[in-house]
Amino acid sequence: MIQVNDLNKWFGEFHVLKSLNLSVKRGERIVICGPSGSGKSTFIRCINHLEAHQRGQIEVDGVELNEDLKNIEAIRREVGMVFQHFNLFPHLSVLENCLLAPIWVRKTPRKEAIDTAMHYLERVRIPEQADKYPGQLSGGQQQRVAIARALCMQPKIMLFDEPTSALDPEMIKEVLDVMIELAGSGMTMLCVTHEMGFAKTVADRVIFMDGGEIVEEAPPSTFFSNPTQPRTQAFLKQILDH
Amino acid sequence: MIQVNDLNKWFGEFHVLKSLNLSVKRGERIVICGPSGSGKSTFIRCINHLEAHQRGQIEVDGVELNEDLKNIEAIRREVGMVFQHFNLFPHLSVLENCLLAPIWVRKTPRKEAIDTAMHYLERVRIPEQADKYPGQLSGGQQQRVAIARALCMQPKIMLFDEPTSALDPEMIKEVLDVMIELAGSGMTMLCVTHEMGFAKTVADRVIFMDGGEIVEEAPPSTFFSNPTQPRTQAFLKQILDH
Amino acid sequence: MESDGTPLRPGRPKPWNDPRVRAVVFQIIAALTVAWVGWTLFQNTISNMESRGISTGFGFLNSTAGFGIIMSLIEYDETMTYGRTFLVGLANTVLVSGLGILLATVVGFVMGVARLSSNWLVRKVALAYIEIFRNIPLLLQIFFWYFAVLGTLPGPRQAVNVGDVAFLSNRGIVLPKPIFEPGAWLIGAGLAAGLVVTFFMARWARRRQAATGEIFPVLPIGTVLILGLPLFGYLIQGGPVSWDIPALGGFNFRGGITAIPELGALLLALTLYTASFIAEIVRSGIESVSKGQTEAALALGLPPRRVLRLIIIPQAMRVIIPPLTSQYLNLTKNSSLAVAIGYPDLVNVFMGTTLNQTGQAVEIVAMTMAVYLSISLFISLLMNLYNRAVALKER
Amino acid sequence: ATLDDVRDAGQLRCGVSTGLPGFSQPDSDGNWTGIDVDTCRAVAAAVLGDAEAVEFVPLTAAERFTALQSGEIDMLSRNTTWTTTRDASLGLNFTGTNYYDGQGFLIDEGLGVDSAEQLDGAAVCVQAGTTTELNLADYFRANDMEFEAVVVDSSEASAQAFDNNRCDVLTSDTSQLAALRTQLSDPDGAVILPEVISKEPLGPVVRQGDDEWFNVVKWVLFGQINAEEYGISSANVDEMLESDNPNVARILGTEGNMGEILGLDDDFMVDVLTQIGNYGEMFERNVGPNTPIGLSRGVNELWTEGGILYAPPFR
Amino acid sequence: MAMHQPQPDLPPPVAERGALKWLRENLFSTWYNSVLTIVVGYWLLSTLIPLIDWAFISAVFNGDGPEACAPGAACWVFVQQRLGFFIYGFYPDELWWRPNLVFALFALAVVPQFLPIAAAIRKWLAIFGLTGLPVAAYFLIAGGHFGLESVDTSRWGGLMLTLILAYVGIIAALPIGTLLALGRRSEMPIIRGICVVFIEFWRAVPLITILFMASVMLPLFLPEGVTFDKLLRALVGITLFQSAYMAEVVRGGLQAIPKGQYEAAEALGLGYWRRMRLIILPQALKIVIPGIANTIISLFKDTTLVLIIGLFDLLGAVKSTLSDPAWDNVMAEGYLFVAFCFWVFCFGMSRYSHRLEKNLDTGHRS
Ligand SMILES: Nc1ncnc2c1ncn2[C@@H]1O[C@H](COP(=O)(O)OP(=O)(O)OP(=O)(O)O)[C@@H](O)[C@H]1O
Ligand SMILES: Nc1ncnc2c1ncn2[C@@H]1O[C@H](COP(=O)(O)OP(=O)(O)OP(=O)(O)O)[C@@H](O)[C@H]1O
Ligand SMILES: [Mg+2]
Ligand SMILES: [Mg+2]
Repeated sequence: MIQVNDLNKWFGEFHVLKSLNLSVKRGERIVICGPSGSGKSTFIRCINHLEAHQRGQIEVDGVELNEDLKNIEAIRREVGMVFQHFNLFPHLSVLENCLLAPIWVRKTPRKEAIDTAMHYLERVRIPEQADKYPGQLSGGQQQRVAIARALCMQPKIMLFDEPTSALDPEMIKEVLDVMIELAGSGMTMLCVTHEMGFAKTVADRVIFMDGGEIVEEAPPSTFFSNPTQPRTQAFLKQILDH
Repeated sequence: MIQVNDLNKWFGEFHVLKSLNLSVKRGERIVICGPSGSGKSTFIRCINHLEAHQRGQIEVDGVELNEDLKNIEAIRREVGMVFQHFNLFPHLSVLENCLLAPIWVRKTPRKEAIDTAMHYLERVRIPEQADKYPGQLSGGQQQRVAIARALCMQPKIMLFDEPTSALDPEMIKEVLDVMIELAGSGMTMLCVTHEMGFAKTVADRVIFMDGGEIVEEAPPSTFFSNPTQPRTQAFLKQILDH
Repeated sequence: MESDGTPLRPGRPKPWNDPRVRAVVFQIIAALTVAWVGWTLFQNTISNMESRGISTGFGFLNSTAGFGIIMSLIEYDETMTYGRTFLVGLANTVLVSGLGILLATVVGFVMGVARLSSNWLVRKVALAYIEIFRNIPLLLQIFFWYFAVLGTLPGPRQAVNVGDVAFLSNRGIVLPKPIFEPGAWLIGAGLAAGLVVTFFMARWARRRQAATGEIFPVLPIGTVLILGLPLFGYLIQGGPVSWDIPALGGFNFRGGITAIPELGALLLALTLYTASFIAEIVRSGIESVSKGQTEAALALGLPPRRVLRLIIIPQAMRVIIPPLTSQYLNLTKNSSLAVAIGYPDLVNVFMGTTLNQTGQAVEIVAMTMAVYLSISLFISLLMNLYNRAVALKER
Repeated sequence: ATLDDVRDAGQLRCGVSTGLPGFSQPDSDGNWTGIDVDTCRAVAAAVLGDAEAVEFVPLTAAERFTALQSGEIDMLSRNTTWTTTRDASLGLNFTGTNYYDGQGFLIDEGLGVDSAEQLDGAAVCVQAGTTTELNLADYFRANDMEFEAVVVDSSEASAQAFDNNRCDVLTSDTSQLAALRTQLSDPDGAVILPEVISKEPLGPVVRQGDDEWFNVVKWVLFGQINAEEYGISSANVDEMLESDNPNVARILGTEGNMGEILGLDDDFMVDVLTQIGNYGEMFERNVGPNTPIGLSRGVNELWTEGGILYAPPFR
Repeated sequence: MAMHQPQPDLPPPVAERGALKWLRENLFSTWYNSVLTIVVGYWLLSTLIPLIDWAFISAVFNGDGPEACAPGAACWVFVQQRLGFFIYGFYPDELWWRPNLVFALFALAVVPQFLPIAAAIRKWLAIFGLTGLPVAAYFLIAGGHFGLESVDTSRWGGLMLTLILAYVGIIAALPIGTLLALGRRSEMPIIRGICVVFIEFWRAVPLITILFMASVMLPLFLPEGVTFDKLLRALVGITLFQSAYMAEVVRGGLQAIPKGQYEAAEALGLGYWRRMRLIILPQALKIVIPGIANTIISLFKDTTLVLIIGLFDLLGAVKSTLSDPAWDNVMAEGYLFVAFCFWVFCFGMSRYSHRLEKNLDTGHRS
């Protein structure tokens, strides 16, 4: 589904991503963790080309990601993304937020789009908020709307960039529940998160990044119980203590 | 040092402070707590006449507080105040913030004022930030500057209005440390705070306000272990659970 | 991966889908279009001017103008050149804009502060003033002051007489003109001395405050010095100034200095109009300083007037200055409405009469626009410098 | 070429004054009247056969040459004085004179001034961008007098300023002074001083470099003057068409090809004369003694009658 | 310790209540406030009373001509007698129904915006006002089609012309300004450069020099024979001038939109123009409503400058009748009438913008 070869990226002089290699199969669920500034966000933002990479190849669902606008558009249609700060459109109602992309990008008839949207809003358990505006919702609700919005495009892959880190503790759970359910339904997922409970429950693989490199890559069972790299051990110690 | 008799205040039709009586001796440290809206802030703001009262008497250091500008100025010179939101002057450097009042109010020579200011900046442990601007400091650092600024006037009494409630948890400690040290040096202090640890450590008396009244007044040992009033009990239960 | 040393590069997209190629092509098209439009306009103008026999070039600036101008800050009579009329117009524009900026600032600040007054009546009067004056076109206000108000003033023979030395009539305000006689240098010297002494006194006061903490009342003493020393010089020399007192002679007042009514009307309108905007800017600037700042300053024991000077004003100024500058720019541009009532500003004298006498429209309009462009660029430059100087230091 | 442009547009764009009674003045319905306006209409009648096919473009004195130079208007008929500079360096051509004028002064009777030589120190209202402005400066300098020029941008405004007593004297061409006097709140309280300080031949103007159009405008006016000389008027054109007088026949196009060589129809003067009339009619109708302006013909009389109107012959 | 009894709420002391308190706090709080109140109050009364008397009480509102007026009182008869000219300029009397119809359509589009009517209806009316109305108005007022007699633009005038200039200017300046603002924030340096130069040029020069160029010099710059209507040129001048101001206002709004909004839209697969149209501009424009309103108001006021190039807008129409010797000294009345018209429109617009700002506020915290 996703094929990353020798991915390199620089911000000016600063080498953020150093020769990353990763291959994700359909339906796989990957959790990426690592200290702040290690390039996790940059990495997954490369996958739907919110950041351009300078060397290496990314192939998503068989399409190579380069500067070609056609390819970028094709890939973005298949890849949904959820941000740390929700980034809902405050001037549109919850429902309109969910309709926007299906109508304008997929050119779905409005009626049909509404049905899909309501379906996903139900799935994230807030169908009753459809006519409210994002500003009127709590953080957890907003993030669930953001997930529904991404799902409405019926993407093959979902990217999550620390979806719970801007939330209050009570709200984290409601969002994680939705994500776990989603994982259960067989969606291919790439998820940057520090919620180790979530990683343990749903991840097929956990990737640990530091200094722009993939330091360790393992199934959660081995990753948590038996990390091989000292950097991973240090990180896990710190994070599990907290 | 402070003598409050039958203090009453209204905001329009709303009776905020109802017949408060309080007497504070030199060197005493009082902590005021109570639910939101109970009039704590209003009360201590009355003491340096940031709010005018309509009935009753306040005497600070032997001077009666009324509409007389001379008295007000005299009292404000002796009473330092630290606000929840720091209220540093953003257009002046940290040092200038500390020099302002000594130079313009106390008419201290500049050199001398600088010495005092550096002394107190050292005491709040940020002498190295003297030439930075408030906007360049973290919240905790800003609050410590605010304390130093008030101390530079060498006041006889310090008022604190929830000095830590706008701070991140890591920063609360650094500010409380400074306050505890200050309490140790024998300063008369009136402190609105919900930091019960602080109250237990330094307070001579804890005052509990609700609905504009002083409901309970006791040394911390009795206050926390043995509150007499049901309202106090309810409040303590809630706050200590958290 | 099969790494044979050559780094993997993202594949090259098809050129028509490559955003970089698109951007370059798009920009080239845009640049060419603009260049083409510019070139065509230029060509058209040249060929039109040629085919219509219009002479070109700036040689006309050296020809004799031959017409009179009612008001001139620099020496001018009709035997001088068109180049001179340009300068006369420019000076008049600068005069009316400068005075306008000064007055509008004063009125605007007063009204802006009045908007925040604790006095209900004052607040409402200021509000009414602002809402009325900024919602009526400036041109209309100019006409109103010129025709409906100043137009009703009496003629010179019935002029309003202020102590036989100053007169107000529909020919303007006539004031006595000082004529300096030999001893008058002492007055100037007194003024200079007053300024210098005040300057050094301010420095001394600052140093003394730093050393001893004593605050010295520089402002009142400085004012006394600056006004008093020249007066002293005047008295010592036994009044070495004689006044050219205007007197009614023939048609009009002779002697004295005249401020023509066109200037008055323009100035009134520009001031009141711009001040209504400045008042709002000042109000929002002051309101932008949070209440906590005042409270903190009061709690430190600073008296209210010092709070204003040391805390509120410096912070409000950062918010006020940028929009204030654009009001200054607007005022300067609006002074060109002078043409509607015949005040001899740049547009009136140069783009009006001079253009008409010489017919060199393109050159003259270009010169006029260049003047306004440079004023605007100059002011923007100053503003950027100021902004950089006062920008809040943030993390 | 302008002639073709006008024909294509079906309309003549003619620059006139923003408002000067007797010369060009709109009434409250926007209908224009005046001798300058009729001059435009005559050209329209000659070229397009319809005296009403004119778009009047009101211009201030300061705008007029720029508007003509730029091609904004096809011809300018706006009490414009014929001078060397204008003819030579502004790129314009004067096609003739439709009113011989001279600059004078209008003053409040109450001031008791009876000669322009007593005007030392006066505030003088004058229109911007006119020869008047220049003559004024010359005259005062020549007589070693001082003055204050209150420059306004239109003749109405100058009358208004004078009426409001913004100035002591109003200077302009005497014909204009007569016209403007009618606009004052107290017309009888103002007198025109006897001095005429300049020659002001006023006439229509076209751009340089288009000789065909220059000729058309020139010969329409000459045609009107000739018509008056030979007694052809709007009342008797039809009879005159039968006339044996070769001069009359050439003017009316029944003989010769005067129209054709000008690029017009041969009978172009018939259109002009039926719709506008000859010069005398134009004068009487707009500024003559029976109008509120009340000017006598004076020098604007035909040369045969002691005036200086002398049009070259149609031949 | 005894059980604490909550104390009852007491009413505030007398000095804290009622009119007395209001007076004391608002007018006589300190000695200098009292002096100020008295001085300003006296000044107000002494100017307002004669003014009101002049303008309303002894003023003459109805009559047939100048004779009806009384000295020392406003002569509104003048306005009443010339109202037709002030509103329609030289537009032929028998065709006044055409502009009237346009005014009615305009009212239909605008007035409901202030009324509590279903939002959907308001929206459609607003859309009609921005698209259908100008087209309909053009065909109605200019004529020349559908059997309507054509009326040349030189005969348009008065309030009608003012409104046409302002309305068309507003409708055109907003999109042009928005494009310029987008251009100025573009990543393409040449596009950005062009927009910057364009914006700064128009902002730096006085409008009347632009109008002068547009009205008498334009043919110099164009190929021979190409001309436009004078009104159209004035309109283009005003529009471009205000577009530059509009561009700066909109740019402020664009800068205020957080980067996350751009990214979220991009991640959903929306292209540049859709991103701008659907996500960024609706938010940016909403933020800068006050700035847009100010620009629109100043555009409206600036339409008076066409007087200088010889168009008879409302001010021009009134000013030209003031020189009529039949009416003695009605200057103040004439100008006050114009001032009142402009004031009503400008003040109305600024109120409306406040309202709009509130209505559009969807209470977003983010
Ligand atoms: N647009 C940018 N320009 C320059 N440097 C950038 C940019 N975006 C990110 N960086 C830098 O790249 C590095 C990696 O950033 P990234 O956001 O990917 O880290 P992260 O692992 O997601 O960290 P966090 O857990 O804090 O989100 C950081 O050092 C950051 O400062
Ligand atoms: N300026 C004011 N005008 C009117 N009412 C006010 C004003 N300031 C405070 N109040 C009201 O007075 C009551 C007491 O306010 P105060 O700020 O003293 O409470 P507090 O105990 O400090 O609460 P918190 O813990 O939230 O700071 C509140 O109900 C508040 O709404
Ligand atoms: Mg990140
Ligand atoms: Mg509080």
